[in-house]
Amino acid sequence: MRFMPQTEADIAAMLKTIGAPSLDALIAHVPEGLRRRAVINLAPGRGEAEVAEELCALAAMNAGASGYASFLGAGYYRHYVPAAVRAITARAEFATSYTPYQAEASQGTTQAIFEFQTLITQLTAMDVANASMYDGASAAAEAVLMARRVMPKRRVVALSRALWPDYRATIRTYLSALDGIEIVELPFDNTSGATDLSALEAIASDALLCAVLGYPNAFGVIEPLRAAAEIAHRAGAMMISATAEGLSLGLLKPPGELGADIVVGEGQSFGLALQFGGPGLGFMAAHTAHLRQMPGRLVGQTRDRDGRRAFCLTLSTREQHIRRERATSNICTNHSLCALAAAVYLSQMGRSGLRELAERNVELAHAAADALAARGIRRRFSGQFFNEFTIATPRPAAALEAAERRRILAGVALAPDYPEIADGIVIAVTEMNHHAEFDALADALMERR
Amino acid sequence: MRFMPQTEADIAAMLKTIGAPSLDALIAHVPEGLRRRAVINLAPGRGEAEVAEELCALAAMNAGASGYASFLGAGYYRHYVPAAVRAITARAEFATSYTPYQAEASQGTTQAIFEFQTLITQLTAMDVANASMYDGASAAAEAVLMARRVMPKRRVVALSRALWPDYRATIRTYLSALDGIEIVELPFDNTSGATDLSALEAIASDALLCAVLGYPNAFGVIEPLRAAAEIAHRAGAMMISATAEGLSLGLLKPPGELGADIVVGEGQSFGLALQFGGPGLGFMAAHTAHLRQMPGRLVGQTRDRDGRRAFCLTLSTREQHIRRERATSNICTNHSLCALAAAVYLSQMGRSGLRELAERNVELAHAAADALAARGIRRRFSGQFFNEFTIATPRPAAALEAAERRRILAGVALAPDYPEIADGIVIAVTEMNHHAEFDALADALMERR
Amino acid sequence: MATAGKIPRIIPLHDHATAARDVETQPVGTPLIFELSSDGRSGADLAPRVAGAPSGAELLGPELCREDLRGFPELSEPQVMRHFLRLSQLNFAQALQFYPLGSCTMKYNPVINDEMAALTGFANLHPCAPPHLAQGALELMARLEAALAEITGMDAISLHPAAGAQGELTGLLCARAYHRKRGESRRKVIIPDTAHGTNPASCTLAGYEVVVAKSNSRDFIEASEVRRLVDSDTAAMMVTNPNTLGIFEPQIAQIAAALHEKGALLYMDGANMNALMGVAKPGHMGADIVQLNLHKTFSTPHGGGGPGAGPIGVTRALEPFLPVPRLMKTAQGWTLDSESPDSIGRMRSFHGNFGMLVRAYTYIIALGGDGLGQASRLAILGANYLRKRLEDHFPAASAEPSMHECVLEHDLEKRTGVSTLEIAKRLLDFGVHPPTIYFPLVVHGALMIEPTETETKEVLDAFVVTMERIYAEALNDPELVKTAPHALKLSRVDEAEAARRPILRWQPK
Amino acid sequence: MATAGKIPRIIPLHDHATAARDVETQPVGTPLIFELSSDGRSGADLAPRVAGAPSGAELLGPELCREDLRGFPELSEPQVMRHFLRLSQLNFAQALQFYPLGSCTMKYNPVINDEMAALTGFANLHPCAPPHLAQGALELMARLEAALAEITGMDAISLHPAAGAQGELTGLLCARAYHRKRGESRRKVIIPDTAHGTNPASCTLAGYEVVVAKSNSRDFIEASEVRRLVDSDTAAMMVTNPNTLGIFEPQIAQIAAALHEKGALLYMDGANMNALMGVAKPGHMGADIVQLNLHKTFSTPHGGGGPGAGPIGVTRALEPFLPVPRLMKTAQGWTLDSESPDSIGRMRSFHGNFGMLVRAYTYIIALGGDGLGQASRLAILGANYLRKRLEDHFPAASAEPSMHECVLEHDLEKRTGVSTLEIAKRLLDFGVHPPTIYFPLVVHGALMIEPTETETKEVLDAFVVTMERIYAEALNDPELVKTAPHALKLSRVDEAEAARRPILRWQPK
Ligand SMILES: Cc1ncc(COP(=O)(O)O)c(C=O)c1O
Ligand SMILES: Cc1ncc(COP(=O)(O)O)c(C=O)c1O
Repeated sequence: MRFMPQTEADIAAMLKTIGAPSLDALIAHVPEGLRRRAVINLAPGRGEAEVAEELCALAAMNAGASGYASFLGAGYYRHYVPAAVRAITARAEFATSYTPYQAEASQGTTQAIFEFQTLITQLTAMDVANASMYDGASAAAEAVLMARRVMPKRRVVALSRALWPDYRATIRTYLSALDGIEIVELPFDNTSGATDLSALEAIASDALLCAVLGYPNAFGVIEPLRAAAEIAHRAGAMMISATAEGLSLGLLKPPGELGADIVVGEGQSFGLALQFGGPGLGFMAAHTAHLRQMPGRLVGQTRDRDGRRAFCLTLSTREQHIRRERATSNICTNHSLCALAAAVYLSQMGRSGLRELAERNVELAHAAADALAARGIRRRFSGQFFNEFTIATPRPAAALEAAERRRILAGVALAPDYPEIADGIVIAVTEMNHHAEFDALADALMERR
Repeated sequence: MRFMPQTEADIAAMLKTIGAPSLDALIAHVPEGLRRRAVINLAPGRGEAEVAEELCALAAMNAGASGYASFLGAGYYRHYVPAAVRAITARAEFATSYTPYQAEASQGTTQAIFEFQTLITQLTAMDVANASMYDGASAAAEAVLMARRVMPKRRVVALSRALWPDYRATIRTYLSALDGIEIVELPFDNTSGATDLSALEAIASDALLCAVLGYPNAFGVIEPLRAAAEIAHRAGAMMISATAEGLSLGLLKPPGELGADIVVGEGQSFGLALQFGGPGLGFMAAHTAHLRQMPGRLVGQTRDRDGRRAFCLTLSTREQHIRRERATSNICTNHSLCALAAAVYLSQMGRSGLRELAERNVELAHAAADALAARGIRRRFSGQFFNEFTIATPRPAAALEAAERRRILAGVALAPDYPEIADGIVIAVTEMNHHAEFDALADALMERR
Repeated sequence: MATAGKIPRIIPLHDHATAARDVETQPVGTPLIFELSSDGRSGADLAPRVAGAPSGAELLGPELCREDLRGFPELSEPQVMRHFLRLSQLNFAQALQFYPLGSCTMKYNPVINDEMAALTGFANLHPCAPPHLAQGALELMARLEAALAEITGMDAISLHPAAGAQGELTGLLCARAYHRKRGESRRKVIIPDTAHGTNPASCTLAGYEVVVAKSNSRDFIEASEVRRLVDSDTAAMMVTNPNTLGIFEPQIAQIAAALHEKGALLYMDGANMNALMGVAKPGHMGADIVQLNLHKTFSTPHGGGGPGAGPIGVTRALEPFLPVPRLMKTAQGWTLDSESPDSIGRMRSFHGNFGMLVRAYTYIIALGGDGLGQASRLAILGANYLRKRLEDHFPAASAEPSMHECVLEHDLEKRTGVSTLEIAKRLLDFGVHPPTIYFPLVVHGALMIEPTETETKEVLDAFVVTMERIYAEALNDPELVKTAPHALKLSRVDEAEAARRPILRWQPK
Repeated sequence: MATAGKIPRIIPLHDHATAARDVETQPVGTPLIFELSSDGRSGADLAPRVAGAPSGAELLGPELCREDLRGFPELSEPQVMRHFLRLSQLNFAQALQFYPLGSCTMKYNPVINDEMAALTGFANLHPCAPPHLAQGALELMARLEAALAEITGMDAISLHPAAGAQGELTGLLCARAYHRKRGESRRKVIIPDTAHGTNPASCTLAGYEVVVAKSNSRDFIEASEVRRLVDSDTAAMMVTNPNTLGIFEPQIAQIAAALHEKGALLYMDGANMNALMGVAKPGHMGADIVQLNLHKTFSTPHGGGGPGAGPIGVTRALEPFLPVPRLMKTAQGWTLDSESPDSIGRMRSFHGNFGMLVRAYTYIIALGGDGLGQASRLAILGANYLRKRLEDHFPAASAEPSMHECVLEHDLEKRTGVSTLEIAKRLLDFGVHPPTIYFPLVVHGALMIEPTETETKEVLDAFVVTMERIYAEALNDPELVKTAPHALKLSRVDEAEAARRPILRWQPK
């Protein structure tokens, strides 16, 4: 088999050294009852060409991956991924190394992560960021757990209902085993689509641990984060902001400036392909004051014995391999290569490019909304939006089907997750969409009206 | 522009250092009449996403590249290219380095070429091989020129008519400027499809410089190389063999064993994609006795000052940059990265794999020929073949069109190049073809009979 | 180095004038991307705004928009490429170096895996694409689930978790839900003293109290110890098998029985599954839950710390609790079902780290059932070979037979004051990534060596020679070893300093 | 190196036991792939033969089949990958290092170029595919021809030649055919003394006798010199412009006129086109033929020595002689036409190095007309900047203004015996690929520096510092420079030895 180099002679020589008569002798101590039944009943191994043929055939069965004008968003966004990102993440030196425990042999990874951490602090206007989390949803859940470590006595977690369903569900699961936590869902304002802050106000007591808002939220609406943070802070609680469209931070006021205490989000927009939803990239940023309660890996700057700048994993006394059951999290393998992709992407887009791209997304999304409005398809919510907005249309499922027949993936219906928004479709527009598509989208959506 | 890093400030500072008021001042000495008209009237520059969009649209206009069962060969063969080949040739260290003039900074390239040279000598059973030529056709032309340098007094070049038309044409062009050369085309035997050696016998005199035969030839037929070499040698002439399907050397008797004096060929089958015909990989091997007359780069083994084995370009006194008008060739840039691809490919296929693959090609091609024969489609020639054979069919153009409608590229018609074979289609079968395709091919070819 | 003694320190030319300027006096490392930045450079050109249309900033207004991203990098594309290419060359990696990092299964990651994951049909597929336009992806997931079920002998697989640790938490939450469903609220999970740190950490996250089981003098867990600890408040026991000493838990079936007798579940940490393929199936051992680390056993790249994927397998009894969404076969083909009333819910967005699933599936069909079985056997062969060949100076910490890895000890600390860490650093000088060190915690100064099945005998032999050499050096010239590495771009990195005064981001001057 | 003086020589662990075994006594380089081989290993698994069917060897019989490929490599896939990955790290390359190799235009090669060439629609297209199934490829070629015609000001372009040198030969054969067609058989081609070696070599191949034109004291060719040499037996003159000193030939128009007056043609070697885009078009200078090196000006990778592509542009009068096939527009779209009665014929198989054409086209539309013009201007800026900054110790060989490269001299050979070669080798220690050296031949000890437009000012500044430093070293410690390099894996490679006793292939022991 092409991946395994041992020849018959090698095996014989090694067995001889060991003093074992056969390969199976090496596992003779495994109970016979287990060994006997252990044969793996799968097809025999295949050459690379045959393997590639099967995979290509499967890939070809995903018609949705190409040939459609797509307005799918809802937490994952179709952006152009520059070739440089692929070229760098494909480097064997980055892809096939382990977590950088041996600093001297890992300066490529550690420095890149240090740069990633810096980029995230710049985007979020926070003090520190970690080396990555699995995705935005689990990062949000870890943020709530972190808040709990900071203020172990508080027990009420306020989740905006306008936070993505996946994020809310993940937070619920992560909190499900914790004693005494109460989750309160903050309703959204049915006109603006933003979280109803009076509901937050109503529960803002010294039991309130934190409030979690999407920024922008699941309807695409840019939440009044500053006002929410003020309410939370008045109650001594923490404000957690979650951003699924990382690109929005290139233009919107950074959560750190608006009072967020923990900023989490999804970095998929920073150079990661859609890949049917994963791997993405969770990011998390916080204030130095809460550093010791942060989950996840952190890379720090130091020196080697000769005074050269160097980077290494640090503050690992927070982590599972040192602190075990008292660790800040169980996370071990994180999404390092995705963080590298983001570092390359953000470096290449750069100071002006990232903002310009963010602006271009706003312009296109607003142009799309205008084009739909011109045809009588109105936005469901009045709140300002970045590159995603919700429309109201009488029969969303039929409308999406009609669009699909015209080779348009028109958006994501809200009804399955928000029965109260039976008429909503969330439409995402990025730099990958063309102005010419907007009229076709309107036509399609009007077909079944 | 993303590839150019100079900021306004950089430009100003650099101009100041130089003492020039503007960029245009640097070219003020270029005659005004030229500068004035030099503006390049092309569309303005575009971002990567837009560029990719145009190229993807062009690529999509090549329907022939996928979705067809293909039997096209005729000098270029569709083989599976393992991922390792792409991964290695994509390495920036290999792809973006120059010809390895500075040995200490080029051991990656020089060692890989040394390995390539060795692999080619092993395949051909020759003493030495060079670092690569442009392609098989130009390598064949250079081989004739080399023979001429070895025996400057001889003037008759015998080209088999069963040598690929491109090779014959290229040789003719390369020789067109040389005084006194006479090209004689050796006819092929209309039954076997092999070169008619009696014609060679007839011109085997002390004027004969060399004979050039395809191995296998343009009809897929395996030429009687040994017999041809014997005739040539008896006349004191050189035997040049040319192989377009490099893979065949994994199974066929190597030309060196059969008496070839110079062995050239096309290495595209060794890990290079089809790419509409280029870049391919010319290879050339010879005997040590003729080393000083070889064209092209050679890498040799040596040592560094501390006795470590090292590799460097050598015997460059043959070459244009030293010998100028008396050089063995004008070749400078060759096909180094393609040679690297071949080295990776051949190393991965390995001793048993390459032979096995060659055998598999024979088996499939013979199975295809049998399947066609069973339906009454007969082979045009009786000579033994490797993975390509010629069929006789009354109206080749119509047959090919009929096949195309069934999404089969059934082969290459011979008539345009061989008016005397009005009924011939050359059909190549590789490991990329499936048994199931053979009946479909027969059906298609029978449709218009 | 040819004349190393004679020449001054040399630092390669960076895109940074200071690097070459003060080479002798100012040792620097590689510049940060921020230090290569220059006002007004850009690595990306965007299509221009539609002429005359308002800008994004104008559309949103100053209230919503941030200041300019001051301090953010400004580089040309070639600079970005060069920077990260250079960084890459500072890494050791499995593809280039022997990397016998115990418990991490640093096997060869086939390049075809990455190509397959990059196919447009996979890479460009949006997670919200209608299922009928994503049948290939769903079919692949279904085939992978079936293959993993066959390999582990478990009844049902969830591909949802993002990594091994998330798999553990997912599994423990399933256990919790299972007990809840039965009206029980058990509070304890038993964990061996040799367990990986993620095990106790996951317990805490899952709301469990950790009870530590002691390995016996032969370094495995006896069923009697489990019987001693387990009671009606025990939700589960987490057992890594082979354990972190590389030893197959011989009493695993009895342990399972002891747990089951008290209504507790056996959670098997499958991070070491590379020892077991075709050798023994967790399902047959009595495991109720097992997590797999696809980035270990199934060859998806570690990526310098992820992304991985940590599917879990469970028995039929636990299937209802698996996270959503679940794959479901309908008349119209595969679909994703989120209506699973007893499910623990979600652990993350969407449907798992699909890109990694493609790679693992590609690997599994490449090896096939026979190849996977052979892989485990050869992994075991390699570990036992190294163990045997190194035994003179680096004896095994345990007398029990080794599976796919071996944990070794040494007497150098006592004899010459050379520590395990220093041995590890010295290995770097020879182009070897060190084994896992100081783990498991129960072995003093442990060297945990997992060669994997994809390394040649020649490499293993060279490693033995190197280890013997370092042993000799430690006796004859301990300073040499203590001050390693010497042959890398950096000397020893001061990790204590990093923790003492954390600098976690670059700051503009 | 931290404590470099103290430690013995260290060689990284190879897949080769000897490497680690005798590290002090037996310095070795990287093992050859053949030395990593072991009987019975394989890096490829093929689909098995159809059961019962005869094997390929049986089908062909022993008469036609070779012996087993003894000595051919036998390695696993991971070994092959590791070997070539390690080799890669021994190279300097433009993507990683400053590479100011004069006359070679080592500019950044955008990674998107390679991705576009790898698109299935291009990479999997067979050259014999029917034209109507290859319209995208043909359209691309047509667009590229048009773009190159616009950039050069030539009437017609052939994308056929595989590299610059083949472009030269193609062009000269066109000239020959042109004269023949007019019933003339001219025998001479004039070439300046500064010409690149391929120019005279191409002349010989094209059957011409070389007549050398002398540059004047200001390092360019005067029209009077051409007038002196040209006669009715002169077929053409080859002029590199800017010439190999980086100087724009100021009398190019007069030279063209002088040639044309005698019925001779002006062949312009366009290898230095990176100086001229949007600055001056060869067509306007009176060039009849020009070759372009796409791997220089148009950013296709050099690949360690190719593949490149060397299209030529010609005037309308020469178009009939261009090689076949020619692109032809028909009612059914693009097709390839081989029926060109006056054509010189073919120089190679098929339709040019298409994969390189895709890259060059990608580059051209990325920069656009404006960007190309700016690229040349910035390339010129960089060369002049370096020239100015280095002038104290490395004065320009010519007083004329520089275009995209500058040729420098130095007095170190006289002052301390340090040669240009040694300076070049010392540069390697600082991570800089040396400039082209000893070329052009007319400049003693030349350093030919072409920074290109894709390098930052910081890099150029650091290069200046490095050159100044080496100058100082050469004065203070000449041995240090003479024995360079010191910081690479190898010390100075003995090239004389290689030529003395050529070992051109590995031989089994
Ligand atoms: C035994 C064991 N369990 C669990 C884990 C955690 O897996 P992951 O890093 O994928 O979260 C590891 C990883 O090192 C491990 O070795
Ligand atoms: C001035 C000049 N002409 C011609 C050539 C030959 O080009 P190629 O190497 O592509 O054959 C070169 C290459 O170095 C050159 O510098």
